[in-house]
Amino acid sequence: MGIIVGKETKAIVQGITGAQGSFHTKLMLEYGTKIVAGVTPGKGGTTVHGIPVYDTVEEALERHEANASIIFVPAPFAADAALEALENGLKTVVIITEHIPIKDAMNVMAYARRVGATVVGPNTPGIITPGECKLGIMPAHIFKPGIVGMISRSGTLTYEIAAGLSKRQLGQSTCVGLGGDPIIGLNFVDVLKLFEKDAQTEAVAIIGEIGGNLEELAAEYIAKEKYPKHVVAFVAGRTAPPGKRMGHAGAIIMGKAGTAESKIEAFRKAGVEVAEKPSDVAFLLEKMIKR
Amino acid sequence: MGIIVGKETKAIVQGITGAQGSFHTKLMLEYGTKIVAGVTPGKGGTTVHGIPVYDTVEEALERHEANASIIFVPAPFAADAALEALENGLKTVVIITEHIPIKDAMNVMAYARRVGATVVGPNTPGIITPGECKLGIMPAHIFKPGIVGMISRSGTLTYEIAAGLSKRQLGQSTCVGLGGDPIIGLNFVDVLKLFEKDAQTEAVAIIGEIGGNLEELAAEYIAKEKYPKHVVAFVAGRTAPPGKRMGHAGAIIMGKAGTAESKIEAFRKAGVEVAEKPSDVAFLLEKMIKR
Amino acid sequence: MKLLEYEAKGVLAKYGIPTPKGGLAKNKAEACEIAQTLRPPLVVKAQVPVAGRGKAGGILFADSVREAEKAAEKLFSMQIRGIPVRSVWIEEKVNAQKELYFGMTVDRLNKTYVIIGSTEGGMEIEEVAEKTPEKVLRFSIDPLHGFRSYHARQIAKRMGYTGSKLSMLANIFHNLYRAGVDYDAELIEMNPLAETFEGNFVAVDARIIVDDNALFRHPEYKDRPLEGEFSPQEVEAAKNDLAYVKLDGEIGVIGNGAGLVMATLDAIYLYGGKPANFLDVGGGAPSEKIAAALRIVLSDPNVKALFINILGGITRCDEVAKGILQAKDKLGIEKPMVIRLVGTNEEEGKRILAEAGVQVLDSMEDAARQVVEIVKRM
Amino acid sequence: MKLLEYEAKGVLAKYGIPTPKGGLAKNKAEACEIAQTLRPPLVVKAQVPVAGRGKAGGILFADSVREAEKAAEKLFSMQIRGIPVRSVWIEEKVNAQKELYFGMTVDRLNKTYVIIGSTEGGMEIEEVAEKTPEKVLRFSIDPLHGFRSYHARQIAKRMGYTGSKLSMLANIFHNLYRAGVDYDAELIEMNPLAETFEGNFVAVDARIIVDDNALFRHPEYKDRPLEGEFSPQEVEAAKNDLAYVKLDGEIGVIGNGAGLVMATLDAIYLYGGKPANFLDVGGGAPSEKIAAALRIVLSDPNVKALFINILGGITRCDEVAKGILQAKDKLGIEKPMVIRLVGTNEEEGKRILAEAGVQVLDSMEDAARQVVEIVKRM
Repeated sequence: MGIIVGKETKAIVQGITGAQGSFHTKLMLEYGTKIVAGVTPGKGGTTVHGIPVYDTVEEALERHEANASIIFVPAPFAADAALEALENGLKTVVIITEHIPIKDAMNVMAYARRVGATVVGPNTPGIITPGECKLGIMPAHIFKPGIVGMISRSGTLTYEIAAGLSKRQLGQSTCVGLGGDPIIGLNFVDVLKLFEKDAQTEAVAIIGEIGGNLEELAAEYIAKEKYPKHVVAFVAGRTAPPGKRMGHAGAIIMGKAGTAESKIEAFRKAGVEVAEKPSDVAFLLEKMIKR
Repeated sequence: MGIIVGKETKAIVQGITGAQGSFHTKLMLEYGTKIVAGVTPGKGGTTVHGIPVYDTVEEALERHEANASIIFVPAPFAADAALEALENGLKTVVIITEHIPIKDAMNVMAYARRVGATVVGPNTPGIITPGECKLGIMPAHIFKPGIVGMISRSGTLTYEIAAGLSKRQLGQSTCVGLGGDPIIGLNFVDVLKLFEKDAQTEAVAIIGEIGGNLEELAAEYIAKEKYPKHVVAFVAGRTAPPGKRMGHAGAIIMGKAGTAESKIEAFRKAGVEVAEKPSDVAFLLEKMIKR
Repeated sequence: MKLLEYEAKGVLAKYGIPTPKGGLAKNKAEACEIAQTLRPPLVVKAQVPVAGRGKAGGILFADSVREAEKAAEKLFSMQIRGIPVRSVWIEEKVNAQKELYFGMTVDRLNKTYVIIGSTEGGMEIEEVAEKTPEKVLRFSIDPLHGFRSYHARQIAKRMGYTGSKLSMLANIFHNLYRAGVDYDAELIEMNPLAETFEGNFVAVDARIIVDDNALFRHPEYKDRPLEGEFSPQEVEAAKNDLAYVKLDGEIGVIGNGAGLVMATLDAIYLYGGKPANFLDVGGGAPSEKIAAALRIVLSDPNVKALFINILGGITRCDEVAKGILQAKDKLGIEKPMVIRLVGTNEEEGKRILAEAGVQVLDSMEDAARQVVEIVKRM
Repeated sequence: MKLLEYEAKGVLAKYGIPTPKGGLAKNKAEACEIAQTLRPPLVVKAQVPVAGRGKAGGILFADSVREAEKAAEKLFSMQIRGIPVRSVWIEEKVNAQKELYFGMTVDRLNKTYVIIGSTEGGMEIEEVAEKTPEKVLRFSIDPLHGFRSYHARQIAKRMGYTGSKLSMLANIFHNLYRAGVDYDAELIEMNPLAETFEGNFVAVDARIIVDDNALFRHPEYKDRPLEGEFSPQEVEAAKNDLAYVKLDGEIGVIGNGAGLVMATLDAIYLYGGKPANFLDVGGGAPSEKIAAALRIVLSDPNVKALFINILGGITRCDEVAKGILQAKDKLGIEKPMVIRLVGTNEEEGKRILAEAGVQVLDSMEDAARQVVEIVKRM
């Protein structure tokens, strides 16, 4: 079954006529994702890979049934696009766009909370339930249907680890890219809760990185709730010097909070095995599951 | 019993140290209103007529139990004071202040709606349940406990008509001053609904004036709901020329909507008797009740 | 406070909304100078704060600089609805293939701003709303969420636009909203907003009414001279913080509370009289303010008799009585006065007036009847 | 983007927050001129975008104009944490009876702005928070409701103030919030905010970090020269839209995706090596960008060997291969390169590199081990 997206997902693509939006619409369609409409202001009436384009979400939803949106709109306008999706009742919104101002992202999250919707991202590769639905930009061939739920703050590193899981025939139930920004919608705990209830998911891989304290909170949750599924964590940036930004706006370390050590220690305290290298994640999970 | 305010009302006074706030706190206390605290930023630690003054509503409510606020804060700061009361959980807020900018008033009303609170005013003489509680600036001696619920958009005219009701021994259950501004909290229909459920109220006097369409909507409600109590209406401004402001910012006529004729016609259509002169209100109600 | 057309257009331009190229002239020479910088055909428009200026002859067309100069001259010699023309706005005429309406005002019932749009612009939007309500779009703005750019696009879409025109129009809509909020507008509108043959949009006429109560946030308008729209009495009343409206009868009216004063006017009509004005002294007026009110009302030569109707709540009857006597002493009032005085400190007030030989009544209706009769007998 | 102290104080002053009287000097002569307009004692502060400037000797005190001149001279000859001092800010010293902290930053977990206040200002707020958490107040701001003036008063109250000081302080708090929101601040703080013996409040030091992603809303900072805080490689990388961070090892690292590159650095350490840099080419980099990345990394003289780690998703391996060859041709790279290349168009990429005689590995961990061994053998 997987979580958040699946066979029942019917999505619109906001920013469908841009280079990224158009390219990934094609790939998502090829993967079997149900894309019902696109939205680009000023481009209503055209089509992209056979998908009709509208000027507003309102109009798209008058003509098509949808329950999700994926956003490729440029950063200055992306937050507004997300609000448009939320206000028009879409309950799952995946924001691919990076470089969205923090203030704008905070507004989106506050509004999502108010209407009870799920936001994934921004600055995320998206979310994939292999074999069912891909709402994102990840290279699909890496992912195989399987039993490991993945939650990650980084893109390529996820592919690295997902490839390892696929190679060992563990596969993935759903892989959720939380996004690399300081302000993101879903966090580790939110997704852990969803995987807890998902029958397909037998184990969870957490791929964290320096900055913030979402990993620490995940560890705390796992310990407190005696999380009933296998969990392995990997934390990138253990050798990153403090005070330096490592690409992701989110990956900035302030004082001791948010260092890799702090996160790794938190996971170990919670009884979560921590992989030293990316390839160890699949290795450790395989051992646990076979045991 | 009356509505909105009564023996159970425990109020704070925001702007208690100002000339108006202090003066009317005294009169309210003399009337028997339970005033538990005052708030004026920067004046915390002082007292006004024996009532302790605090810098913030938060602090006042840490020390005292209250469920209502009456606001005498100057116009530029009054909306913020109302938000402070609402955010701190007070469910009845009476705004005496006049000249509050429309935009600020709209924000207050939107926030009140969000938290499910009742706002009376702004630019209102307030609300009185004779013999129980006066949260306002009306001359108390005019009002007597009785059976007529009064709803009015104007101050002195209300006193004029209330005096008539008191003289004829009808008295008032509660008298609600809606306020003379374009944007007000409670309107006629809201209060009609409350009077409908109030056992003490046997009849309702509606005192309207030109501008807006709140009277028309009241008439519509009365007709649609077959309102079960006697109602008499009076509408001020039937001879006011269109396009001229008559003192109340609210009393501006645009086109045909909002004229006295439109309102009077609406009441008549709804089967509501309309008084020609202020003194007729008590006269007509007495006739109805005796019948 | 109503902004004049040129001021409103200045605000719109500041928010990036296209307006016709033009300039303001305060005399014939300036008009000629400005016209020379523009490309005919031109429009010359009287800058007066009244609606229906066009029908009253306040908008003239000119095919040349010479004609524009003449048009300006003509306007400068005119009064429009009683208001002398002190300045004209000269601008390049816009050829519209379509005229839209777009504005924002206050929705009292919803307690929000409401956007109003129509593809039938150019005339009074009230008429359009009455005759073809389906052609008027309304959109309520949640004060806690605002009017977002996608709301603007939704409206442009519903008005039948698509493609780049949709984007242009939505931008203009969104900017008008921003201007309206920033300027605390009770009303802000473009009518018509012209769609040109070249496919652009231009605000050909604009109106902004700024919320008087928000003027403390707009100090730029604080010392704006009150344009001709107000009578000398109204200007004087504003200075004394009194609400005064000039009417065309002969009974001067003073009362406390807008509702009560309106009811007083109604009562005068009911008994066959005609009020000369509306004057509300407000709540708790001291004697000086009462005296000022009498001075203002009596300065209207049409006033034959005076009706003072006070129901003292916050207002104290003794202060009212003192104010009346002050005015009587200073102005040497000879016109008949009917006074109704009840409420707070009523006894004291009545005593003061009785000592000065002034009579007082208890019922406003009796008083109204009496003052009407006095005037009829004159 | 970090604003310098004088810029941050300029922002605060614009929002009505009191700051000490002072001026900016770019050389000794200017310093003398400014000092003459001020009343000693004075403070002379190096304008460098680093924290802990005081401890590093970047803040000097002067009792006279002459001393201020000397202090400025001394600072101009200094480097603070490797950054040369190009300007100094000279201001009147504030005598504080108490030093407060007040700031606003982003609460990632709550997804809101958070206000932080403390009566223990003057030092690093992190230390206060660690040692005496009860002395640090936090207040989360609902983005849909904002930080209202009464919230500011609540905080001033909780900090123990009352009366007119409460009002003054609340005003400053509210204005700081407004400045932070308007300037898209990731962090805005006054530390210390001094309470003077006269009972006033003055922001003695101020920091603002503007959200880089919001700079499109702040064109005034668009062409701000990158101050000494960045290495030549970092400046060059920023121009090419590459994320580069200088480190102190000898293995140059290039990869796609911040997480992957960080994991690559970790792997190098794990096998006993030390990376010379972090460089993320981002997603979907064309060959030119790859070539630019090689050029930047190799311009660091400390680099002894290169490790390129690409997992192609949006990024195409053939483009990467072409970029590597372009750089190789142009720069005549002689340093050893270890390349890991898998993913989209992997075959084509490998073929291109194989033809040029460049070897490619499949596992990032094998590759990391190999590059560490190469450097160890050098």
